[in-house]
Amino acid sequence: MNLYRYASPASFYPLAGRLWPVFAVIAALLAVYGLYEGLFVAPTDFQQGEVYRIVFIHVPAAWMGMFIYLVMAFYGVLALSFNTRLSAMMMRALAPTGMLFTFLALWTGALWGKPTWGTYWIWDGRMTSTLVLFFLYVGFIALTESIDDERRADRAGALLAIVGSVNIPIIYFSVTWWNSLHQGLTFSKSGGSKMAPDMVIAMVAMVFACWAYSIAVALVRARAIIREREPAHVWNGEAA
Amino acid sequence: MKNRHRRFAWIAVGVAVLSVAVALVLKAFQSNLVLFRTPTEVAEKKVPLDRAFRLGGLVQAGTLKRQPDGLTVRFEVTDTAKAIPVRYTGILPDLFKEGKGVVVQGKMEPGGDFIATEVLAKHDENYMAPEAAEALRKAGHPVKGEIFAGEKPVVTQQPTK
Amino acid sequence: MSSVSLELVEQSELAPEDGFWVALKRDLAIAMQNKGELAQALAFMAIVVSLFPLAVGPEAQLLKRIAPGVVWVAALLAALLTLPRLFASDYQDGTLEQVLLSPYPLPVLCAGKTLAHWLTTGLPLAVLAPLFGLQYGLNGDELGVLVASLMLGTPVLSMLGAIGAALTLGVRGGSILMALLVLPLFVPVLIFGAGAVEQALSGQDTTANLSLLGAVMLAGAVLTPVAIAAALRISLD
Amino acid sequence: MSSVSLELVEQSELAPEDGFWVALKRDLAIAMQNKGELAQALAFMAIVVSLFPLAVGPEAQLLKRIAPGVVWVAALLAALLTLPRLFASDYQDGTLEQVLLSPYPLPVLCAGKTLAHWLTTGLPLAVLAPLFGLQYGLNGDELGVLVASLMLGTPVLSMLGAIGAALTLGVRGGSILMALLVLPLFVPVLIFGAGAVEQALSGQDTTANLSLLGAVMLAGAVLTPVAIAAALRISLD
Amino acid sequence: MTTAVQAAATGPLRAEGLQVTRGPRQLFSELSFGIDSGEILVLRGANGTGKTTLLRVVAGLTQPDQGSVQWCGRAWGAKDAERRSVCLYLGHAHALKEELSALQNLKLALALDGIEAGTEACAHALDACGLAGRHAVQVRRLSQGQKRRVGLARLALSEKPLWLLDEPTNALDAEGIERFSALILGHTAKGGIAAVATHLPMPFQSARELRLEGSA
Amino acid sequence: MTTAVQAAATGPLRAEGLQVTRGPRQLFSELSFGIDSGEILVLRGANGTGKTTLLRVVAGLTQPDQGSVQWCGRAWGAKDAERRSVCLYLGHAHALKEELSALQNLKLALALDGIEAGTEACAHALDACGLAGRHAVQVRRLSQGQKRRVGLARLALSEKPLWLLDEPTNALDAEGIERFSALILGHTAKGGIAAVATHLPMPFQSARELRLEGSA
Ligand code: HEM
Ligand SMILES: Nc1ncnc2c1ncn2[C@@H]1O[C@H](COP(=O)(O)OP(=O)(O)OP(=O)(O)O)[C@@H](O)[C@H]1O
Ligand SMILES: Nc1ncnc2c1ncn2[C@@H]1O[C@H](COP(=O)(O)OP(=O)(O)OP(=O)(O)O)[C@@H](O)[C@H]1O
Ligand SMILES: [Mg+2]
Ligand SMILES: [Mg+2]
Repeated sequence: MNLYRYASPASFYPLAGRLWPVFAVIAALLAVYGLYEGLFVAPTDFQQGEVYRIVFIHVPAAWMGMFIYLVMAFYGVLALSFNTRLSAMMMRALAPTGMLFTFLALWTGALWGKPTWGTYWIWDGRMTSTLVLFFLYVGFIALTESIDDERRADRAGALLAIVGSVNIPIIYFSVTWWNSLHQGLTFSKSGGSKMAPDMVIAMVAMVFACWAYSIAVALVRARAIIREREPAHVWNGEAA
Repeated sequence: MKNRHRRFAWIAVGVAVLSVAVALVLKAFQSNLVLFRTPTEVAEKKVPLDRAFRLGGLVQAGTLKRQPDGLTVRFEVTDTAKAIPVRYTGILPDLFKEGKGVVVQGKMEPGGDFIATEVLAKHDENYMAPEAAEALRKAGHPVKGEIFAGEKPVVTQQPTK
Repeated sequence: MSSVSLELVEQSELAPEDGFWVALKRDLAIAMQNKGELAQALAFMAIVVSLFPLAVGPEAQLLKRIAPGVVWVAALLAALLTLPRLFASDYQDGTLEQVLLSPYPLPVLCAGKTLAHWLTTGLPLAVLAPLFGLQYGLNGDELGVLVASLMLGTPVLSMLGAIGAALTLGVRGGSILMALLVLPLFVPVLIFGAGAVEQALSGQDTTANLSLLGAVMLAGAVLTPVAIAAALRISLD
Repeated sequence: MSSVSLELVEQSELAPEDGFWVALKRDLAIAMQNKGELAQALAFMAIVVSLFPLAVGPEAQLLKRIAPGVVWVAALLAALLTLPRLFASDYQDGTLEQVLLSPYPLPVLCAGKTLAHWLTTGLPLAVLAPLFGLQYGLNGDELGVLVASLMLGTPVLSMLGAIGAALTLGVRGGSILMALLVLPLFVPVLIFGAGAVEQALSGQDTTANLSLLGAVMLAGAVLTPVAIAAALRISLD
Repeated sequence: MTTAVQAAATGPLRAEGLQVTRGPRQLFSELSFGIDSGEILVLRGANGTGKTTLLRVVAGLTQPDQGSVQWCGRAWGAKDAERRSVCLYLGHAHALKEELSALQNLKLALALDGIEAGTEACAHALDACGLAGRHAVQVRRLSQGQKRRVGLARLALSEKPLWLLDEPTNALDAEGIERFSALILGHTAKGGIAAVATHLPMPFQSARELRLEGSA
Repeated sequence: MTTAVQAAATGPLRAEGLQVTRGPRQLFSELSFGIDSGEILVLRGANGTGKTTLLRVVAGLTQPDQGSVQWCGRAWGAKDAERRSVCLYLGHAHALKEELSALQNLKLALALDGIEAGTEACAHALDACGLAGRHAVQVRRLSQGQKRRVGLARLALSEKPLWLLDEPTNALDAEGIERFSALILGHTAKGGIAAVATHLPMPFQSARELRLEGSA
């Protein structure tokens, strides 16, 4: 099978149509399992007690917020260098989800901070750079929505995504570069996980749930974009 | 040919400038880019003592005392080398405990006390069930404590019985 | 007049670097034409800096405390206000197309234009910053750090701002959209810049913040011209 | 098609007031075309308001202390940044000439345009100001006064700003020149507006400042349209 | 500095003793002419002789040093309301909002002229001016000639008696010029007046010419 | 969508299989042509058929969906340095800084093209293009035709071999058109190439025509 075939909107459209329900179902199942594991099965934490359970939403959301931006930048590189229509569409289809997750990370983080640290917000490196990430998403969406020539909007968005991606390593490493109020890395390559295994299970389930959700939503949005921009392909695709 | 040489020269200049930039970043991370200062820095007067700043460290075990009014507390913040006495009136975060990380904001009093206006608890990146933590402790592997920028990890001191 | 050669490039004597000077001189000439232009960025900064004591009240300690923040935010806003003129007028009158068709490499031309922008906005601000600092009661050393931080930081504002300005060309509500795109990118500069001054105020070592600013500036000088050029090409297509 | 009458005016059925709605609807239609425009002024304000804690440091008391000043200065800058679009694009594409040649009275048209500007910038800011105030730890009553002061004050910013925008049309570096012209006029608004919120913070009576703001706004509503119209005529000659 | 053809000083529109100086240069002085109902006056003259300036003086967008413009015997003041309900001026600039569609632009322009035109009527006028199928495209995307044609559609729906047109056929193709010709002849047939500045041959015979002869 | 005259596919400039889509509309496809050294190609076609777009594609300002533009046998990339030292594009916009004088503008434009022209030479070119005595006037004050003439002066001093001109005679008077004619004939006599999009009769016989015929 030729994979490149699916790089064209015409063949992608039906494929995405078949795939998104699969991912949606996976997301739902994993989320139910992960939340059950996380909220009811995983043990209480020895220092934070019950509030630590926000971790099962906070961390997946924060990771997705950062990861989706990187994926957008990657698609942006493809769109700029190979002029592929589909990667630009995927880039724009991902942005709202990324913004949502970043917002969730900020929000759950703030909610979590009050009982644990004693404050909702403090301008430390990680929180500030996460806020910047959120504004970058807002800027990306505002820019691409304000330009009504689709091709130009795609390319401008791609450039912004690439330039903005310098922020991602800053978010990630901020806790090790600067001393911060935010905790250090629980999951790191060198040290493995500093979380009890029964907590990790729930966490992994939630992370994959968020992945599957992001993919499903991105596919649905990409289909909507194709429908809007290239109605001819939709028809061909459905017929095929 | 000539053009290619020229381009090469410019790329070389670009790379050189970028490496200077990297060197500067590394240099910066060796100095004091901090959200909070350590008790050692305070003791060595590297911190402006006449204005508000943040002080971070561990709550020295056995130093937490409630004042008669029930709201004011006194404790010492330590980085295991030096300790600074802190006074605070207000509600403490739940995670505030002896031997745990804390970040306090406030000002030094002429008397040498740090008057805190805000107390933030700083916890670490370990998550486990209380029984597991207890088991670890019993086995003689204390749970690793706080890590402060630019310093070696500090091991939480066991509360003296 | 010499005869037109169809194989121009092989014989071309143009040094690509010259494009930098051409663009720089061009934009400076245009700026000089309007004698007020230099003065305007300064005057804007002066007004913002003077507004704060009005809005916040005249307490000397408080003012000194917020001085680094106010001066830096003002510099940042002055950059924002002047950035639209970097490309917008060239875009409207069609000269930007000519810039894109110049035989000089576009990134080199963009670098020249960006430097011209800094020379007419950031540099005068940095040089005259002591005047603003004095209003807030800063003294000798502190003023020195203020100037140094602005000298290192304002070029970054011009460089990052140029990307935003190029991306939003011809988009309605462009100037505010540009602000929206560019402000998050300005945040680190603001933090390091104001941070350095604040450290100076409290008598601490300022090298960390200043060297970070310097690093960002150097990296920007190498990398941003390419991004600006790409943004211009996108906007003109 | 009816035959053209050479004595149109005598029979004209145009109500001069209608010009107000024509101009208002026109500018709102143009603003709506760009869905993001409303959101942009807000987002700008949100970012400026978030920048200050970065630049000044996170002390809660200090932040509360400077909150009125910061929110008001941010509102003022949001107005400044959006003002150029009030006339500049109309000027460049030639529609401003058509506005001057409209049978409706120019001051009435200007009033409509100014209201449209306020509806798309000042009003959303005032409505969402509580969100910004919360970041700085303001509470119920204080937020109420903040909203009231912005509701009364931002229209004045639009009205005075329109005069500046009209005067600086077609002048190079116009947006910053406009800022210079207009900022001094904004100062009283800033003082009354921030003053009211500050009084609220310290639990004092705010009616004096608020009624001054109201007075300025009413006077502006009556007088500025004529000034704006005159400025436009001067700029287009 | 002088006018070759001193047009008959009668008719509803009369200019008397107009003088305009630009910088060190007197573009024209003692310029008087009149245009009759149903008449077209074509302004000609080399580049820079003052055709555009003259049209703007009549529209009231530029103040002359001396002289006056009269309508049905009354001299027009600078802010005269009557002038504004009489003059329709189309200049070099297209007077279109680039980010709006042709249809939206047309409606807005008419509303500003005090004319309530339904979507139907506007769409019909655009179709007639060769923009069928382009009503909803942003004007930014239209070609130079298509932008001009939106202006033609505005002329078609206008009710103002005096048209002041600056090089209206620039960028129009042959079909567009024909369309323009039909419009302006229809206008004058109903008793309207037009002054047209141009360098191109005009597609109607009936016009009188006013030739401006600038000093070098 | 098709081209009436498929120009001979030889010569230093060759376009092959160009296709451009704008919105739902395919402006042209499979468009191939070539221009020989010393030749002028006149682009004709109704409003909106894609003449301007085609010129911009050749200049590299717009990316075609398909096809390539070649120079002396090498296909030009999007950012090709050679393309930029070959093409001189004059569009609808005058590409002048309104607040600078004609002389300053001319010098800046030439500097950007990599040409060092002295004040003498520039002033001379402006004089020849009918702007004598107007060198120092801000371009904002110049008439429409005079602005165009600054562009002519730039052509006169240019050394680029390929001229891409979009309706260059718009707003020019008879004398200006003659001047333009002399310039372009001089250019081709030296072996230069020109592509001119226009609706007007051109003042030279020798040209080949490429007619774009748009879909409605
Ligand atoms: C508004 C405040 C907060 C923000 C913006 C924020 C942001 C983030 C971000 C961006 C990450 C992902 C970084 C990475 O790649 O590791 C993260 C991870 C994490 N956050 Fe937060 N956070 C906030 C508050 C909190 C609080 C209050 C806690 C706990 C008390 C917390 C616990 C964690 C944990 C456990 C991780 C995973 C660490 C790891 O990667 O190993 N966060 N946070
Ligand atoms: N400050 C000045 N100094 C010298 N001349 C000036 C000045 N301002 C304007 N002018 C001249 O005024 C004239 C304006 O002419 P106008 O635009 O009315 O010409 P036009 O007849 O419409 O020409 P065209 O056919 O080119 O459109 C120009 O010749 C211009 O050079
Ligand atoms: N989004 C879009 N939807 C529909 N049509 C579009 C869109 N964008 C551009 N077009 C069309 O593309 C064409 C652009 O043509 P171009 O400007 O090249 O024409 P031209 O031949 O130069 O015409 P003119 O003689 O008027 O200058 C126009 O017909 C325009 O309507
Ligand atoms: Mg003219
Ligand atoms: Mg064209």
